Amino acid sequence: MSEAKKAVEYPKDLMGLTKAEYDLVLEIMGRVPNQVELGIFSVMWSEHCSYKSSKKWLKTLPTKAPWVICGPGENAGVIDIGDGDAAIFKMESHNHPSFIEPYQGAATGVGGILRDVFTMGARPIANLNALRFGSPDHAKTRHLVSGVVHGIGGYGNCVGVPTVGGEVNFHPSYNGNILVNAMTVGLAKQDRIFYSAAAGLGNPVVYVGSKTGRDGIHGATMASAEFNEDSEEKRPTVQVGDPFTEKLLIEACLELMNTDTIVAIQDMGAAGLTSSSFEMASKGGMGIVIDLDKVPARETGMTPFEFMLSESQERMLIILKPGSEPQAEAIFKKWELDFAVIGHLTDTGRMVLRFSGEQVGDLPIDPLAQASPEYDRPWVKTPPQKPLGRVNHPLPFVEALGKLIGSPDLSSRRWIWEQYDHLVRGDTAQIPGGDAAVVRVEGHASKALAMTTDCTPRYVFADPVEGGKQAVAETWRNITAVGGRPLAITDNMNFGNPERPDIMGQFVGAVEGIREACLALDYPVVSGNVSLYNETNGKGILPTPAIGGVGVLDDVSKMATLAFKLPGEAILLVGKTQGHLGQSVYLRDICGQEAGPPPPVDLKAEKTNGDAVRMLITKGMVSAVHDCADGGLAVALADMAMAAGFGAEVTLPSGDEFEIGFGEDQARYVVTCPADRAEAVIAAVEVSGAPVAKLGLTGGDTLTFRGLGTISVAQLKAAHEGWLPGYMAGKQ
Amino acid sequence: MKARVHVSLKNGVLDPQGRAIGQALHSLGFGDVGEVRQGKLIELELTGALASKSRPEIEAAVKDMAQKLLANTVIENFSVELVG
Amino acid sequence: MKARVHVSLKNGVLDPQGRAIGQALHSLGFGDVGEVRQGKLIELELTGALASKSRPEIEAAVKDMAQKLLANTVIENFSVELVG
Amino acid sequence: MKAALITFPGSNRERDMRMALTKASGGKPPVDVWHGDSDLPQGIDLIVLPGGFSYGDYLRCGAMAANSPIMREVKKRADNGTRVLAVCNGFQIACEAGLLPGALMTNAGLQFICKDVNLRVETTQSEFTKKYRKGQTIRVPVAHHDGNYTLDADAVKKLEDEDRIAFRYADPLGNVAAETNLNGSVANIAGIYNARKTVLGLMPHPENATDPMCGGMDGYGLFESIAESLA
Ligand SMILES: Nc1ncnc2c1ncn2[C@@H]1O[C@H](COP(=O)(O)OP(=O)(O)O)[C@@H](O)[C@H]1O
Ligand SMILES: [Mg+2]
Repeated sequence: MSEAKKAVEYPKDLMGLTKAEYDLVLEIMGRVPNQVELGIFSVMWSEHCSYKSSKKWLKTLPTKAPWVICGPGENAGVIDIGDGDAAIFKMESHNHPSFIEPYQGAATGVGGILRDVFTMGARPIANLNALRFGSPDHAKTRHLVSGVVHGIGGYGNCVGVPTVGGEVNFHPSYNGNILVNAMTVGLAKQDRIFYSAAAGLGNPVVYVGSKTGRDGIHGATMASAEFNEDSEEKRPTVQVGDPFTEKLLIEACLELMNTDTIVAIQDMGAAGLTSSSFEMASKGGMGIVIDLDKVPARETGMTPFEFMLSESQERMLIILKPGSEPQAEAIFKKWELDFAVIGHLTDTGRMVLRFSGEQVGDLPIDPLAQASPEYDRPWVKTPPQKPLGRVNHPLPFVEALGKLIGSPDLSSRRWIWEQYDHLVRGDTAQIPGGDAAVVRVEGHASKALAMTTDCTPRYVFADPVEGGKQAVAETWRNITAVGGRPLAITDNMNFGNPERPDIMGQFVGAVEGIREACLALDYPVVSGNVSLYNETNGKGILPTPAIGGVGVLDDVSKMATLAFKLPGEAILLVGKTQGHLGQSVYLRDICGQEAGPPPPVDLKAEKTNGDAVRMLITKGMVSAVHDCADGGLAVALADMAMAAGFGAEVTLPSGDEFEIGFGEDQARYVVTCPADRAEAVIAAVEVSGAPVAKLGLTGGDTLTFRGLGTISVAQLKAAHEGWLPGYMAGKQ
Repeated sequence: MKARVHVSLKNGVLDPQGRAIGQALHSLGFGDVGEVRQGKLIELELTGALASKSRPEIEAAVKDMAQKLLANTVIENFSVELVG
Repeated sequence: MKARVHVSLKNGVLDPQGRAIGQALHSLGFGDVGEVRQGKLIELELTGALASKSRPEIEAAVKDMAQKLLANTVIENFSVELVG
Repeated sequence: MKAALITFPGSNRERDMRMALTKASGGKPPVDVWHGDSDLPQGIDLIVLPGGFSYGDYLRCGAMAANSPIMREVKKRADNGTRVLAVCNGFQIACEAGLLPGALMTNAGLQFICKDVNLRVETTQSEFTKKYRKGQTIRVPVAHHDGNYTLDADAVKKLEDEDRIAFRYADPLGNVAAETNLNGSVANIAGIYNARKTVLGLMPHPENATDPMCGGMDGYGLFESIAESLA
């Protein structure tokens, strides 16, 4: 290592920093940094850790409500769900690693988000995953779907956290850059929540979990770089997940959290020891000395650079109360995990690294962690789409429905979720396949959480603001549809290269849409994650701000599901149908056009209609509930029929049948109730100000649209259930 | 003609299975066991036209199979051995 | 001193993994592949007092490990090889 | 009934099992026993090996747990007639430990399967199933990757002759056929008994069907049966 360079001379390898950033490094350090120090700057200032392109905009998101206990800024968001209980949750991306090695990439993604949640004191009770793959006929897609699904299952099943929900889309824009976003929801007592701010001069800094190896050195910078053809060749070291160790780590940490020994705790995520130690010290305004010789190593001959930048999984950093080391160590020994005191806190505000009796690094913490660069990147507003012109309808109505229901985006995801243990812990009240998953809250006879992830990237692409709103509104609607009160969201902002003004414009627009929806629905953002540079050879993905929503059901026995319950019941539609075909699945998959503006989101109508439906559910007035989303009203009815195993006869509201049947107008729900209660239900909905209309009656083996045709429920089901297994078996 | 493909994790890649086996051996009283690594040994029977090709040709074909399917070359190495 | 324990399914025990690999090889165009069997190859580093014992003694110890843990002799065979 | 529930590193359905056992014994929870303990409390009349991924299911499912200290004691108690209920990973452990014959291999489809299945109750001549009707079909979930029960033909015949097959994968009407074979198990076997019918091992999770809100009640009969037998 040559230290004797002149300050103006830039090292050959800037490790991903720009020259301007390197100048800032020199200014902060007052000297030329050594390799370890530069490595630390590089990961800490990577897009992934510093949010340098997105910070300015994220700050505009609403994050407060009386029930928010902890908003963005900690490992995960925390909300009050009553009775002294808190729900803790977050979503995070693992896109690039999953493209390179789908099994391990997805598995370690699940591991990482679990740690973010249990590090705050929560017992993880549910996992969800939002996945985006390339076109089904792209050569890599099948392999990626298989690897990602097996990886998520392999990890989640083993750690014993049920995987209860998620979403999957296919679109050619993800051919070279898939999205794997994982969400974890946990439960804690409000007086037992743990934070990451270090405190207490001299307190021991403790390392627990797995040993450190040379895994994924520079993963954080990789997550912030665009793919090009040779990154596939380079095949950087990927991390291998060890769910068994994670399970032990969860149990050991939760056991430790029951003792009075922890000052602060933080998982080692991206950029491992570097980011965890810097964040803890910085949040607490402390300094820290680390003895790298004490870090448990898996391999011999590891260098300080490797120790600091390793992304080995299943590790945590803890600040203990002085003197409590033996008690803590006993717990980790019991669980057969490594435990090592690797340093202590100081009041210098500096991070000092020692190795083999020498000082190998000395950096000021605050300038590095907090004063990281923040960019106001140039952006242009996404131009509005031209209004949709005349549409030619190539297929008769029911034939189009039969085809749509078995299409890649609308077909059943059963092949995926049956590979996930969605039942372990015995509290899953609504399994995957419904509008939102429902998991009971431990220690309560009747309380449960509802959760979902949603985003419609084609809407966001066509109009980022409306699309951003829609993603939030859809989670709110899905939680409402099972009878939950939506409380808060986490967001996972997946976008292309922010250095391109059009992409930055998508980001800015989506944030604006999310903001408006959160405000209107009283539904704040409590945690999130940003993944930029999702592009290959200069082609960006569809902008994908995936939203994870969480709500509460006070009485789980009132929970609604989407299956028709009995023949002869009335079917009602809540919400207004105008027949908006722009950006609909029907338009894309049946008519071959991705065109027009997306459906506008009327947030007032969302609130009114949703509140009305929730009221019906809580009062036990309805027997089945399902919101209208992709594929519109016709697909919603088909979903309800397939789940029931019997059909219905309906008359569509007046208008063009394709627009009415397949239009994707927002803020709508289909509900059923005993026929003789229909008038009472209609009256109750009207009182709350929501539009409502009667569509018909349930019953029979077919789904019949008066005047348009009939299709058997069996045929719908065969198409719906057949596509994904057939595709994965290589049949399509 | 048979081929054996030995697939093992690359050096430095975490081997959770190996680690757990090592610990289990220790607790069974086999203390003198250091690092444990678990790999796969895939045995293929070769038939048809392939079986009657020259050894280098067969080896190349099996390597191709390993590359394409049997090993995950992002994290695994493989070696090929022809038997009989 | 290292030991290699090769664990394979007994003849007659159906090997679903092997079969799936065979099918996948066929669909990748490798038609000339007959039966495929997948086994495990566990590599153990031997240390301490054990490492300095005689080869037969070491072999016996490793066989004991295989018998007790590494193989399920209801369905699996194993063989031990000492390396180095 | 005085049950002991054994937890290994990596067990993950012990909580589900605890809820079911507690409910069936009128609110009395089972005694929790850690795998590293070498003793079981006195007076235990049911030992339960729960589901999960003991030792990550690394090497072979159940292999490492079968060798843990507590299993020596479990075998001793089982030999003396203490009842054992071994579910999923517990079943794998019991086979590895020699408490039950056979082995559980990877599912024929090579995938993890989590879903409700129909089980035909093959015998009610057992303390675990006396509340069911012979031939009755119950709907209970499975959640496993390695549930492919393997045993040679002669041994299967012996199980049949001795009325030791507990459950088979069936259709909703109780028909047992190739199409209802979930995972490749020999003779569609989902669960078996030891010779004295004091040990029951099964892959499905009756404990996840003991609550009307979460999974239904079809599995509860098993817990009621054993609780009543041991009352
Ligand atoms: N899009 C976003 N919206 C709101 N908060 C965000 C967003 N992205 C990141 N955050 C918050 O910023 C903090 C740092 O995020 P991150 O580095 O991903 O967390 P971790 O280090 O725990 O993985 C977290 O509190 C996270 O909730
Ligand atoms: Mg929905």
